[in-house]
Amino acid sequence: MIAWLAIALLVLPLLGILLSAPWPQLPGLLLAPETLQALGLSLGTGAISTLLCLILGVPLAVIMARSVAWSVLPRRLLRAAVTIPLVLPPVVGGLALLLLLGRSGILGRYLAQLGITLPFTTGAVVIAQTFVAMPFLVFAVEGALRGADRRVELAAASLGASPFRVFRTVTIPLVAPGIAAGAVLCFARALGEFGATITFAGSYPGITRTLPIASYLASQTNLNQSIALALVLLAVSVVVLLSLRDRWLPGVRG
Amino acid sequence: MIAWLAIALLVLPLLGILLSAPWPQLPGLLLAPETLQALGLSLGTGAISTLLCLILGVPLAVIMARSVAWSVLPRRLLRAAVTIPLVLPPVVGGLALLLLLGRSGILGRYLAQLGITLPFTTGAVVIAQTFVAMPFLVFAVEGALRGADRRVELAAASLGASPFRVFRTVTIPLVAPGIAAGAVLCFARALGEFGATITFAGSYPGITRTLPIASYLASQTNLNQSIALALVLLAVSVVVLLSLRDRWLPGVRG
Amino acid sequence: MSDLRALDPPGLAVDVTVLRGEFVVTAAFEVLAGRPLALVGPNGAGKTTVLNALAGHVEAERGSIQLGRRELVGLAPEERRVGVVFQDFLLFPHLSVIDNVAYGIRMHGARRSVARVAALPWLERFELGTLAARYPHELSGGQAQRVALARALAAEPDVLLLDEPMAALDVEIRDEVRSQLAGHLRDFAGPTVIVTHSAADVTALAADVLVLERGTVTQRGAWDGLMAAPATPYVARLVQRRDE
Amino acid sequence: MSDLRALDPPGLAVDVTVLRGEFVVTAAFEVLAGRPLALVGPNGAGKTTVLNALAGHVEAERGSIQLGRRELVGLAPEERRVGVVFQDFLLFPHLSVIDNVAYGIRMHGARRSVARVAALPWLERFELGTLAARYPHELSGGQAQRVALARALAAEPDVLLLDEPMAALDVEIRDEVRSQLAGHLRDFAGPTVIVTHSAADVTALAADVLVLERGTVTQRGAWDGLMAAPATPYVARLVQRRDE
Amino acid sequence: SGVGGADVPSPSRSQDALKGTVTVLAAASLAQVYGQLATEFEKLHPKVTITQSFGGSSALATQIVQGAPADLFATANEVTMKPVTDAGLTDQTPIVYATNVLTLIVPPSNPAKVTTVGDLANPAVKVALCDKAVPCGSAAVTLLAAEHLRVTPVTLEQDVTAVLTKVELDEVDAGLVYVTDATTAGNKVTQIAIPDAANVINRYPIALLKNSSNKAAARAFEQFILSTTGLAALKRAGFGTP
Ligand SMILES: Nc1ncnc2c1ncn2[C@@H]1O[C@H](COP(=O)(O)OP(=O)(O)OP(=O)(O)O)[C@@H](O)[C@H]1O
Ligand SMILES: Nc1ncnc2c1ncn2[C@@H]1O[C@H](COP(=O)(O)OP(=O)(O)OP(=O)(O)O)[C@@H](O)[C@H]1O
Ligand SMILES: [Mg+2]
Ligand SMILES: [Mg+2]
Repeated sequence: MIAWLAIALLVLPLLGILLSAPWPQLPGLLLAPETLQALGLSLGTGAISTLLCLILGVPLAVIMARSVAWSVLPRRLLRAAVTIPLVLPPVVGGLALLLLLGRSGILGRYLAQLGITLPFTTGAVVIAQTFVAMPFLVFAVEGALRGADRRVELAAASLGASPFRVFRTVTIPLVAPGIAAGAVLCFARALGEFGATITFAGSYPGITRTLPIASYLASQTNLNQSIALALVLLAVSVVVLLSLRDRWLPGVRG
Repeated sequence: MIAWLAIALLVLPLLGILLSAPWPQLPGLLLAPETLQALGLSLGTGAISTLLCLILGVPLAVIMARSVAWSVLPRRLLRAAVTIPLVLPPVVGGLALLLLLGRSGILGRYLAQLGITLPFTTGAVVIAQTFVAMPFLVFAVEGALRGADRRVELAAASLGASPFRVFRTVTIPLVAPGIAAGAVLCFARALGEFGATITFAGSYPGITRTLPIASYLASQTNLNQSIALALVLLAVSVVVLLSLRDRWLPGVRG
Repeated sequence: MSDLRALDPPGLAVDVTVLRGEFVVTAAFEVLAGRPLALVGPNGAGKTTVLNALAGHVEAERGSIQLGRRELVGLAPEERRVGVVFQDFLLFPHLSVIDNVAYGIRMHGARRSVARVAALPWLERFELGTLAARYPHELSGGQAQRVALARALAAEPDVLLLDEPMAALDVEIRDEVRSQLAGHLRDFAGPTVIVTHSAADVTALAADVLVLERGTVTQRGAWDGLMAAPATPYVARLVQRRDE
Repeated sequence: MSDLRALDPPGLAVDVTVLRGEFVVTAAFEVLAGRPLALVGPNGAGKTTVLNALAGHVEAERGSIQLGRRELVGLAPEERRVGVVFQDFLLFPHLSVIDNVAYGIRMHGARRSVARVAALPWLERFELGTLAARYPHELSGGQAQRVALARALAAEPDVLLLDEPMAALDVEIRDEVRSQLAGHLRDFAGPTVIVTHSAADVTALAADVLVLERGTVTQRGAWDGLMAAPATPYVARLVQRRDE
Repeated sequence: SGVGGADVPSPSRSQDALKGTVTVLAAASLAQVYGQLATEFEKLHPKVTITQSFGGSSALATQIVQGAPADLFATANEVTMKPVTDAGLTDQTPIVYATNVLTLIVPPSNPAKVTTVGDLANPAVKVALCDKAVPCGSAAVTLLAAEHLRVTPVTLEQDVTAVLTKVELDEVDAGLVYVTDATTAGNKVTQIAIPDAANVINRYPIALLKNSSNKAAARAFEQFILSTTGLAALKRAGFGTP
């Protein structure tokens, strides 16, 4: 009953958008080179960001899940640190990245001496997306890890498995649904990311102009076109979600 | 090792902001009436949104966790529906809410006839925040539910507990860490919410201007002030996170 | 059959087919109130599966389960008033020992404090008195099993289903629990089914025996009957009572 | 002691204090290779706790565990080469029966296919041949326990720790497994500790007996010695062998 | 149409010395006009690629100060250009080439029957304005002050597009936006002109950047925007001339 209210809150707004979308123009818009370019960029950077979140986030989640043994303050600080990108308005997050990695930023100035400039490159898009999406992965995986039975890991160790081997052959498979759920959230958040990206990476077509940014720019002149681009984004992610195999996803037990 | 890299990515950008923050002005800015007003509004709406997410989202999470028995398509559609607010750029999400609940929106026009107008009210802020934050709660709780042992629930039923009683006395306590984790994510997301709020609710001091909106507006004239406001937001959420009791939070096993 | 139904307290008349994966169990039997039934059989014969069907934890594929005149098939577990001791205990991990035992009492409407007081004698009965405040993960195997037993009995169900309820108990406590249980079953008004691998349990607790092998009933009757003419090698081995 | 250390294969010399919550276990004993030790005692005496300390799953509060000249205290579980059958099995839920059994073999470097082939005889030995492709949640209690046993033995550890390894087995299979195990232990080069509540298991499998009560060793020696002079009521009851 | 105005020579391809990429950072409100002009310019100079990044003027200024690689910078007002000139990052004094004024817009149905700016003071009229932190908002404040109007808006938006959206969707009865924005919105809103005397003029500057790596082509594109072709395009979009 209540759940239907929740679904209504999630789905009905979409209805508003669908009804006012410029359907006749949609195919043309979808196939316009700029749209495809932005879409490709969004999917590519989204995928790489998700991968980065997995590589960086899973170990962090493990540390968090194991932090029970720590004293209170460091444990809570760690938790607070992971929450930072969630609380920071994305635009401020982008600014923070710029102040850190920009050409005259804290780290950026040293990178610049090495000839590396990150802002306004596709790499910057990936960094911005990874920054904002990381907490999703970490919290999802951490939750799964805390739910998993540590004693099964001890059983594996007693059969001769090294800690890394235990992690790879027991821990990871046990929390696979959690990791998958986290990756989906991560990918979705990266796809929708706008504020941090436009601030840190700018909006250069083909390089940093992802679909949400294209949608924003379109809104400056033509609301309908902006909506249409958002629909493309939505459609793509729904297709991705629908085509993923169930067992790797939230909503289905192993 | 890798986890440290992840922590660096999360925390270092903050350093950039902290170093460039206008520390001497900070106390005055923090205590300025507009700041306190925006802060109060942010905390209040964030708390109410989190509560709404809990009330609406937990039952939805239960349905999702139990959807294993459904056929493939409805199950996947449900999952896709929950992901909508994540993928939709927040501004488009706000637009969608306007098209639905605005005074000439699909539902809004009937509400208007009843004398209810939502946009530009504090209620609209809550709705926008609930919309964008809901998926966090749902996915976190769903993950926890799938990890929980259903057979313990059967044991409770055989002791005479009605389904609702089982839910209240067994299921909820078993997934409490997941619910707490979801609520934290939810609250954090609601606190940082900007795009959907400004689009659906507008920005008027004391009524709809939350801290992220104040921070954004400040950025147009005075970057330092904008950063300072973001820091206030961050400080508040860190304080909230640090003061919450551990056992209700991710990072600690019951 | 009609006799059984008219009895007060009512007996249990079972005739079901239950599936678990590709495994099929078909069993028809009766359990009279006051005459506990021992359900025995090799590992994987389907004993736990039958209990699950009686408790409503798995759907019976076909058939009926009648408690007196009441049909249980189709009823939800909480409507069956069937108490179960699970083979793997399934204690509530978030509740202390006393609250585990008090759970079923509270479901009858008792307040928490009242239920706790009512749970205490059950803890004493199974030598759990000193463990009241412990949580399940702080118990040894045998202690957890006794909590499971106390929890099921304290709920005062109409039917009792015990799945190897003493497998983890030490020799001394087992004697103690067995006699406690025998005493309880003498007073207990409803039908009882005990799954066990122990001949001692059968003789001490059960009036009738049902042998299940590979999902089929291979023999039934009183222990003496089984001793006199074991129908299968399994039964022959069971009644030897060599040391089990 | 020096004799024990020089032995080849080496024996186990244990002298530890282990805490679990407020519960304290202190035990000093030796296990000679080829002379399996039965660790018996009432529920909650600390038997599982001692095994956990030997396996490195809990830290010993003080003391030493020497396998030959090798000190195990301080070593990680995977460095101890100690095989454990857990009281509650702890099978890998994401692996099939054969992959559960093959797990330890793969840790010795065998490829998956090779390890599976090597695991097959273990499945046969414990009558699990037909269940190779099943997952743990598709097993009955007794089947799961045999998988746990096969998994521990197949890994060919230096030390074997068995925590009530036959509690869930039916009478027939129990005989079978007991004699399989007895045969295995005859050939097994390392020290073995078996926790059990069954006098039959003690006499069939163990050369020596250690009685643990409330965290303290109350008697030790051969079965005949215990029979002749039981030191506590518990031992007296155990050696009666009435039917357990 | 309109390509090749008098002061823009159309060199034959072989003579064209211009090549490479020109990176333009421009205010989001310029996206449409600049987009058109870039396409036309690329037709004239096939070896040149114009890459444009649009965003909020002040955010773009921050990006330039933080080292964004760009050749040309065009903002929506002079205030937002200032941090860049202050930092000494411009190669020239910024050139003001276009202006914008506010206009009053109402939904086509005009539910509150608004006819003049004065009606905004009516408490029954729901008004959306920009916040005073952004140029359109400060312009609105000045305008309303000059008209001696006390207006209580229901919302103070973060940019002019947001005000436009709310009028387009009929969520407010009236709003103050730039003429250019009202022009792009076409018939989705009704414009009500505001007397010139009271109106505040907003000036659009453009500047070459010191760190430009392709000054020749960048200057050529700047000239193209300032050419009759460019100015005509701006005029069509509703911009005025300074
Ligand atoms: N998903 C499944 N697919 C196929 N067979 C299954 C599945 N789940 C369980 N089984 C089989 O069902 C049979 C009955 O299991 P059950 O747990 O009822 O046995 P049991 O008589 O209680 O045995 P035990 O004495 O070992 O507890 C077993 O042989 C088991 O392997
Ligand atoms: N967290 C804890 N706090 C206090 N006591 C504990 C805790 N955890 C376990 N214990 C106690 O430690 C004792 C030893 O437990 P252990 O599991 O070793 O017993 P055991 O000899 O294996 O018994 P069983 O035969 O029942 O398996 C038990 O009395 C148990 O109640
Ligand atoms: Mg069973
Ligand atoms: Mg034990």
